[in-house]
Amino acid sequence: MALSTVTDEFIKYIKGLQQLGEEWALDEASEFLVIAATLLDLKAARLLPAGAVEDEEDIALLEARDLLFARLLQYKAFKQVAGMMGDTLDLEAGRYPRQVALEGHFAALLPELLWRHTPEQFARLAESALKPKEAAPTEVGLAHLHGTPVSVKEQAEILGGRLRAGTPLTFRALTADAESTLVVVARFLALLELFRDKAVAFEQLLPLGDLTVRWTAGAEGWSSDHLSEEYEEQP
Amino acid sequence: MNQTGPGQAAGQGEPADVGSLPGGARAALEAVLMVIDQPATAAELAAGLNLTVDVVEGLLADLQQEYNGYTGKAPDVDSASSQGVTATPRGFELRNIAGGWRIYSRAEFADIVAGFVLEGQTARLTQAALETLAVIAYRQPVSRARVSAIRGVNVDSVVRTLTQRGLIEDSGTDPESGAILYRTTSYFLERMGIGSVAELPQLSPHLPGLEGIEEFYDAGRM
Amino acid sequence: MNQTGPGQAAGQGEPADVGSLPGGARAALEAVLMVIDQPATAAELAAGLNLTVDVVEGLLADLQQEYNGYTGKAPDVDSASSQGVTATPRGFELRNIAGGWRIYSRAEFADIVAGFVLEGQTARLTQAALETLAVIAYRQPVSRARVSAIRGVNVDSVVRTLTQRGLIEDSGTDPESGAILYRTTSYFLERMGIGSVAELPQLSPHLPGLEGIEEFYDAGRM
Repeated sequence: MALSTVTDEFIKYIKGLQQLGEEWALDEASEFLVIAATLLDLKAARLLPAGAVEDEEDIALLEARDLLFARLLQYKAFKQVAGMMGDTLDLEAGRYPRQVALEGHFAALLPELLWRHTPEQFARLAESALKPKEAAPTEVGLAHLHGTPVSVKEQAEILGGRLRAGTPLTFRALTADAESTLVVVARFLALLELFRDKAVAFEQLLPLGDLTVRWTAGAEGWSSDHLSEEYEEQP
Repeated sequence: MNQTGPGQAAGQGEPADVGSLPGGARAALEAVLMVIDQPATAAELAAGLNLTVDVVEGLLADLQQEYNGYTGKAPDVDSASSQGVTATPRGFELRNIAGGWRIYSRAEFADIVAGFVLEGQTARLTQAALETLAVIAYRQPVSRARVSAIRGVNVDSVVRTLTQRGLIEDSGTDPESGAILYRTTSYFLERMGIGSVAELPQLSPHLPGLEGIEEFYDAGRM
Repeated sequence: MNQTGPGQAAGQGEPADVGSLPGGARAALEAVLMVIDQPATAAELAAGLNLTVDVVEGLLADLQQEYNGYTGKAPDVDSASSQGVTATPRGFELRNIAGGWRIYSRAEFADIVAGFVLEGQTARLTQAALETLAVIAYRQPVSRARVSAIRGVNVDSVVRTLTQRGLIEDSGTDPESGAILYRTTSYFLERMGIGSVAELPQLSPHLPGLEGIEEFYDAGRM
């Protein structure tokens, strides 16, 4: 996009605000400067030979930042029009439409109603109308692409069962039977929870070496009921 | 505009001073008469406008005459000077029926109005109307908001059609929310060929009753 | 439907000649405006009155001005001579909203009228609902997932409420994702007092090309 177009429009907009005596014009202006600087930064980075930019990662970062700003700006714009719409709706709510019942002599002229429903048909109609509606899908379901949901709590119970015996086990051994990465992740999270509850201790002799897990809570000292609720909510 | 913003709408403490508004008390009275569905008595109008009944009765008589064309004066012209000037009547008239005042379309235009009303009218209820009627029949007395919640769409115009068709009627207001409650009429029973709503076929017991519906739907209400 | 006279629909032979009645076509139009319960287009009114759309549009504009007090003339006074005389406005106004004409009480009298009109009082929308409505209004037709992405929160229950309130509606499904798309309704236009979504205020001018952002979005979607 041409930056000058945006800038020109923006300066016009800011001038308009200042004429109206809007105090937040300065806020808007500084915010715009930040965004413009970011965009310029990115543009410059793309134009210059590779030497000027450290590496691809920098560009990716800049793009991520740009995207974030763009999103914030868009959200802000919608917030702003939402406020205007709210004011309009309030103002319009003060105008009441004339929507009175049809005068009796006109209502009497309406053609006789055709009615073909038996009470049974009518009841079926009521059943379908009263049945709670399933929430309509927002997207094509992706459920079939995933395995069944994995519960951290469940995995914690499995780990507890294996470790309670007393023998320390490595993380590798504890996840050897995991049927998917999701299960590995869940077991890892479960271990963190267990660690927090002081039910297990970790030992790692070398960086990136095997992680050994030892049960420290005693045979009956821990139950999965302690597990934090946050894992039970589906996102 | 005037001091009290229209956005503040209903339920504000101070009664507005109708005299200070553009068009004054006469225009305020017109505003009310134009949108009320049920005829209102002079006393009711006076209370709402914060005027005496005498003043309101005077204004009502003035407006009635003006709509009938007995005076062609603009509302702000001194009334004494132009009283009696005859102009053409308006297309509407202010009528006092059984003590209540309401604006109606002028009787002379009944043929034209009837034609307009009948244009596009069908003898059949739409699916939306049928479903709304079914919900009201099985969950009466019920408010429009509740029916909207069950059907998932706004049912205002459909409820008006059903009322106009004589299939449902107003059965008082909900003591809590103040919303108008609707029930089916005896004409509905007649059309269904049954003696009372108790004769409607039983629905599956698994369907949510009104209480269940409240829980099911109100969670998402704002 | 233009040529068929309203009288015929009512089952009478001759279409009524609106010009021959007291008050003429203007009063006949007023009479019809008194009984409509939803906005009527100039074409619908013209068909019902057996007049051309042009004539009806002229009459509507006249009435609108007259109700607003731009001319205090009586309907039969020669229009050229008194045009522009300013009188006080009437208590009601004629507005063209969402493509249709309808009579409303004037906003200045909101406080007074509200006391008489219980129904139709709608609760104000929450901030969340307003923002969701704004996104849908400017991006329609749009899926809930897209609105969620812009607002950064789940909008399912808010969308349900907006649908129940009749402000938005289902407009089919996205051919690619199968997601339901939403758009605003004509009731929304009515509540906003505008003729079409094109009349919505512009989004902030400093918003850099929204089209670009859409692309970003699709890339960054979950």
